[in-house]
Amino acid sequence: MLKRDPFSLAVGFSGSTILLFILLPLLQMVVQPSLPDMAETIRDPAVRKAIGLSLFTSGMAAVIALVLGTPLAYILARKDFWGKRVVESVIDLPIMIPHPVIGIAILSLAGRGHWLGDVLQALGVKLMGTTTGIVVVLTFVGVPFYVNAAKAGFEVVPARLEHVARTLGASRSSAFYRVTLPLAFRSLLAGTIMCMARAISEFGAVVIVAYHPMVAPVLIYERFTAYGLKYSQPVAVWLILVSLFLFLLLRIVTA
Amino acid sequence: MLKRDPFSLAVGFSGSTILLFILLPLLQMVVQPSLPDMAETIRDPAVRKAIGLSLFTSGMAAVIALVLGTPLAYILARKDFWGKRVVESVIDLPIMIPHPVIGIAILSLAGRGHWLGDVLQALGVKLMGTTTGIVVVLTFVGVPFYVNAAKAGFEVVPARLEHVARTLGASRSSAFYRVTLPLAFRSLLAGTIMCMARAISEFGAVVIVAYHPMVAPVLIYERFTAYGLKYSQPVAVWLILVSLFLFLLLRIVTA
Amino acid sequence: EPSGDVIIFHAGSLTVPFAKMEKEFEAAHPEVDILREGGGSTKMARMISDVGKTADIMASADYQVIDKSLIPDFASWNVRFASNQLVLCYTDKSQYADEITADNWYEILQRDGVVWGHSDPNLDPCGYRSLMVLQLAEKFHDKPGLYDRLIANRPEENVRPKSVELVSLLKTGNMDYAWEYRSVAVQHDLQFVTLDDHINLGNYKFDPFYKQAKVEVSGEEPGETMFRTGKSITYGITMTDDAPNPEAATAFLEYLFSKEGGLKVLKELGQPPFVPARVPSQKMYDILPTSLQDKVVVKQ
Amino acid sequence: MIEVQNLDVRLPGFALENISLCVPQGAFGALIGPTGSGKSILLEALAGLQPVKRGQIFNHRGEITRLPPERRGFGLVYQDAALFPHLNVRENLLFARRYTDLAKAEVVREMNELSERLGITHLLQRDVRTLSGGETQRVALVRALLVRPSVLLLDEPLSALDPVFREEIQYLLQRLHQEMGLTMLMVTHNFEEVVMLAEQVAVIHQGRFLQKGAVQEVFTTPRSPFVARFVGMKNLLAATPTQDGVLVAGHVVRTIGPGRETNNQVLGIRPEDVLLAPPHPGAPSSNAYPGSISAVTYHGVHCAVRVECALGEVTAHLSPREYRELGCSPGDAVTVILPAEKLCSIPA
Amino acid sequence: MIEVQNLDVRLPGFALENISLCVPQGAFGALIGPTGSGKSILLEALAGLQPVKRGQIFNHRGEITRLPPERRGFGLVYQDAALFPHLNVRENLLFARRYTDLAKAEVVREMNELSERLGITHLLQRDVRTLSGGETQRVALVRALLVRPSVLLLDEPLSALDPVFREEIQYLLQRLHQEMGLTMLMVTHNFEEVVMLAEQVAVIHQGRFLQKGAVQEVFTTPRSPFVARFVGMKNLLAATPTQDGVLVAGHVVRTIGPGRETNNQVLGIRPEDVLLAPPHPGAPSSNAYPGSISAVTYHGVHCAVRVECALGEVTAHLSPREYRELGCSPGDAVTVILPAEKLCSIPA
Ligand SMILES: [Mg+2]
Ligand SMILES: [Mg+2]
Ligand SMILES: [Mg+2]
Repeated sequence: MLKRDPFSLAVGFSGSTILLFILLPLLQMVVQPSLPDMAETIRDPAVRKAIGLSLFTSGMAAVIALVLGTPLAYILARKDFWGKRVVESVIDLPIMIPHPVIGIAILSLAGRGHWLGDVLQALGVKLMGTTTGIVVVLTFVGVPFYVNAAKAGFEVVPARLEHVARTLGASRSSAFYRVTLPLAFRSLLAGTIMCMARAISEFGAVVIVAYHPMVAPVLIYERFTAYGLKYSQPVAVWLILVSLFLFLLLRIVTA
Repeated sequence: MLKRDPFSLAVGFSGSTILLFILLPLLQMVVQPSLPDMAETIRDPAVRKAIGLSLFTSGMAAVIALVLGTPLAYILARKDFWGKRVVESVIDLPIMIPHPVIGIAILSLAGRGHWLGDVLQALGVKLMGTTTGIVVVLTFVGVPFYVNAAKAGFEVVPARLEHVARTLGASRSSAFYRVTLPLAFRSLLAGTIMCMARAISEFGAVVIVAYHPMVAPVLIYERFTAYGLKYSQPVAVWLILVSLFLFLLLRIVTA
Repeated sequence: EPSGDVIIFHAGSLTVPFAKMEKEFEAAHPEVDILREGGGSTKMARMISDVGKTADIMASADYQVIDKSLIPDFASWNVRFASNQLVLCYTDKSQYADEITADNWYEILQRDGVVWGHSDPNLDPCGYRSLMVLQLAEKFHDKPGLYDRLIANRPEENVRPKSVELVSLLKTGNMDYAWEYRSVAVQHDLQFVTLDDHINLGNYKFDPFYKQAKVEVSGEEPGETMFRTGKSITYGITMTDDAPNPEAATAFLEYLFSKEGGLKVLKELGQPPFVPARVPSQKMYDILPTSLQDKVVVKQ
Repeated sequence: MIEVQNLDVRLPGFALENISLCVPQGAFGALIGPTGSGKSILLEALAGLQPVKRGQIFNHRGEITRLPPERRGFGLVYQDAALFPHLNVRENLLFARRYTDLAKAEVVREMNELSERLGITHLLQRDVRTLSGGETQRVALVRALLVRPSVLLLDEPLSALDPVFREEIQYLLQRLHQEMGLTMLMVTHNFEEVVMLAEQVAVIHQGRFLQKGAVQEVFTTPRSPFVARFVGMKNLLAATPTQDGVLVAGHVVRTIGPGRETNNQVLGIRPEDVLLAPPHPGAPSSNAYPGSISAVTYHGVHCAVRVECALGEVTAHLSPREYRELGCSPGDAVTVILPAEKLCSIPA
Repeated sequence: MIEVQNLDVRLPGFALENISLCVPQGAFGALIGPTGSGKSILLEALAGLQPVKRGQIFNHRGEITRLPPERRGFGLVYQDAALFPHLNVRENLLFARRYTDLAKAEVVREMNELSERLGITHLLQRDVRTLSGGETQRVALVRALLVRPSVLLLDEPLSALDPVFREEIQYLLQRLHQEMGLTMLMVTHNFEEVVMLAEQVAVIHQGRFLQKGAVQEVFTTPRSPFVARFVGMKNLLAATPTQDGVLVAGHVVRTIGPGRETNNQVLGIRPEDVLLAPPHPGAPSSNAYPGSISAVTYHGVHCAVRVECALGEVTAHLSPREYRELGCSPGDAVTVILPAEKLCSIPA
């Protein structure tokens, strides 16, 4: 069907432009470092630690989004209620908040002198410069991705299936676990991956809350600004490869 | 239907936790600056310039995403082709690439010595430290949001309507402009807003490509790290307010 | 009449005075736009030397950074224009704020739950100078092992890339104490503990004592290291050899070195300027832009 | 049994109002109404799947208005069967096992028995997405029956089926009702299904009941033109009361039973009750009108013959054989006879 | 007219193979097949909306296999009408105006004329989302007719309609065909619609034509049990050839016309062709078998009577009147007569 009419030409042009626009810089990134550079980089414990921390914290963020976001996504998919539009807009807010502002806002809540900060401190929870703080930031930036994907997934499961399950004797939760969840599973997984992917990429909010321990994007930034391209690229490539591999694995394992 | 069964409790708990988690830091942000602070801040030409630049560059990114992304989104919504899954994954890539890496990757393409960089230089296009560079970065981070929203919008328009338009005499493009576009319009608008919102929030990639001219997130970061909360918060609040207002206006004007 | 953009990289601790200078200078020269980027001095110098970013002027919190990183490949001369000293900053909210004095600060910093920090010694002179202060305190107060005990109570996450960032952490209640330059403390209305001249790195007369402090910092590339030796705090500034806008940059430096201009601003904001500014040798004096020569003297 | 008293259901943009009905133990009730009239919502409200604003619902044990769906003892079969696509046929059928106290062996025995009876034994291991329309509905029926519901709620059980399968499921429902004595309540928009299956019917339109009663009664004496049209009483003629009957287009038509006093009325007769005869040369018999055939359409199982006569256009349904025996073609003269006992006065 | 030669269409997971058909100028053709048999895809391929892999399509002017849809001159009406929801009725109707050379006044005149004729003049300013099913279909028809198509392609035009509207649109299509001489090709899964409207029919299953021919021919002499069942020939009895006819369950059944030689055959008769008579005490007439009524179902316009007789179970469709005159109830004895001229031998 792709013939040489103006419509198809427009499609071909715009499609390839966008794909090239996304792929060219990344390919350039990936191709440039030499294999010895790559090997040396991954032997650097600081790099391994940063990539590990990135995976761990964004994974935690995704798990939190999964646990907290699933019921909310379900209700947004199933019910019409007053203020639903507002709730949906609030869920999307983290996407538009400038990243440094996210870090600043979370830090200013958690400090001594603020009631919430005092409560947290009393509970022994510290956000500044801690893994906890990183997870909180990453959850903040990642949660809209999970909720939106999960909502779309639940919307595709017909409410009638749950209704029938109820008339067959299932309680509300039982119907959810035995019918809705298995059917929406792939969307929830995709949402988790998107949430984790978004979290792994975050820099501006993290660098304010926690410079140390260093997540990979902070390490990459530091290496770039302090030493230049040559020392930051291999780290970036490793992070991208490791996370792509992980996402692929997740999809395959759960397929 | 929201009764006190365990299911509803879970929903209520998770929903309010997420909403509070998103809203509390932001409210804290918005409530803290005094009105005189706010007034003084917006009189600062640097602040006005940065917010203006943020709006302009992210607006440009959204327009570019709209122009280039619409045909691609349409094809992704309408056709099944070999490699479609790959194309969709590529479109989502910018979400998972660490923000500093995006900046680094774009810079390393545009640098002297690289064939593309030389071409750009010959054309007089400079990315480092220019508005052009910022727009390129923001387009990179924003384009998945537009394409995904537009694709979802096109998917909702039944192909049958286009088919009927064709049998009524419309060419492919005519059917697109007279049937598909008006029906998908709200989704395209929502996608544009999402793309612009995402672009406005970007920091890590921009700060690498262009510290100056300063977009608002960079200014906020600079003010926070150099002067502290008191001087960064009002800027953040102004940026958020201005962009919320703009998004609202866009929706109202085009409703 | 100078015009165009002037890109200035400067130490984070110079942010407030340089912002004020930018305002005054741009008012006098409306055709010029000063574009400042502040950060740890070491890092800013490396952005020129290693990353290849361009800047017209580089102002460092340690003149040695310019000597080591930029001269001779990226710059030719280095003018010393101000000094400073290190202080321990805190706020009302800080734990034990009502107890701390110049005599017990090192005990308080060892207490459980006290959060204190400094900037990254690898990126920011204020960072390695903070560590030098701790080493000198060990010697001055004759408390062997003090340095190690203090560092043991300062987890790595309390280290930030540039010293001024710590101000926000103090003010938001996320940190109790932070090492800053005195000028920064004054500029941000912080309370601070002033230390003895033996350890505050503010008095060049104590350079022999200061010399006992040695801090290991990262070198040219990740993994390599080198040592920084204690010395009184001296700020240096230079114009890069391939500055895109030397004319306007020179005009700004003229303003900065003038008694009624930049040096006055520094003084007002709590930082002791060298009046007039100095270069260490006649040879360097000779290669200065001629318009700067009458504002600078040769002094070791 | 199921009984509903003064039920109100309010949804965004739609409301059911003042619904009362009763399907006694072992009866087959039907709700008929056009698309969007609220019949499916009513069924879901009875099953506890839509919130009730006012009114009461009872099953044979007592009031159940506030009980959750899983404790009402009603089975529900949707138009599209709503089989669980992630489970195979057998797993679909055994879905409810977890919620009963019966031993697994007992449940499996019952499943095998019912599967045999409904002819799906050979499908047990199949992926439900590979089933045909008729097979899908039979699986849904077995699944619902296995929980031994006191009432089976059927939401347009035949609408989604091709005609070939439709008849098969129709027979099946009839057998289930007659042989197992199952109480059923079906919603549909097709009056043929009601005639075939149900004993009691209610006509619903825009969330309200327009008429209810025994199927034959509603079908022969609809109380409004809307109901008349909806139950297939195609011939509706504007009429005014007169001595001996009513006046239609200036002609007296003899009727039986209480004539309506109001001027605003409609005379109705089902097309299968209209008789056609060869043109009568002599004096017309009672309620016989000369006319001419304007159109004939062959519908497979019957012929629709439109006749233009003195009263207006009248449609008669004949079997193809009857039409053949009449020996007339479009354009030919013919006599239309409206048997007085089949005529029905309807307030307009 | 429309002619198709050896058409192949290949889509992911589905293929149409070797399709040939011809609908002459002014004729009414039909494609009938179960859900998923590929009939809608074929219609779209004819309209140029699905890529053709092999074969040719012609209209009255010549080959159009590679022409874009807008240059084929075919109108298309979908099951769900596919009105443009962002345009009102009038704007929907005038959508095509931009693509004609006619003056606006001329187009509007034609629109008014056709709207009048199809009874939608009062709807012109309405939002299309407020229309009823029948109104929607009529608007879609006018919209398609206004481009003066040489052939009108109808995709299940009646399926989405409630029975009340269905008959109305059925009549309308018949009138359009007869009065305007429009060439039409309709796809449907309902054989009643085919009987009523079409002249030629093709039965499609899994992307291939099983049988095509004149409607009466396909309906009375299906060439496979699948086609037989699909066109409503419910009575299918396994048979073997013998002298004088065929042998069914040990009984000789007399047939007319060429008996099939193969042992693997099925004897078919449409239920409306089966005759029922009161039990015959004397010698049985030709093809008459004693039996007893096992079930009767009333379908509104006809009664389906199932009779258990020596040949097996046979279903007869009678009009309610005929059934009444027969005077039998379930369980009663009855004589089944299979008129030899209605019997049909089908290869199994
Ligand atoms: Mg400026
Ligand atoms: Mg319904
Ligand atoms: Mg179809």
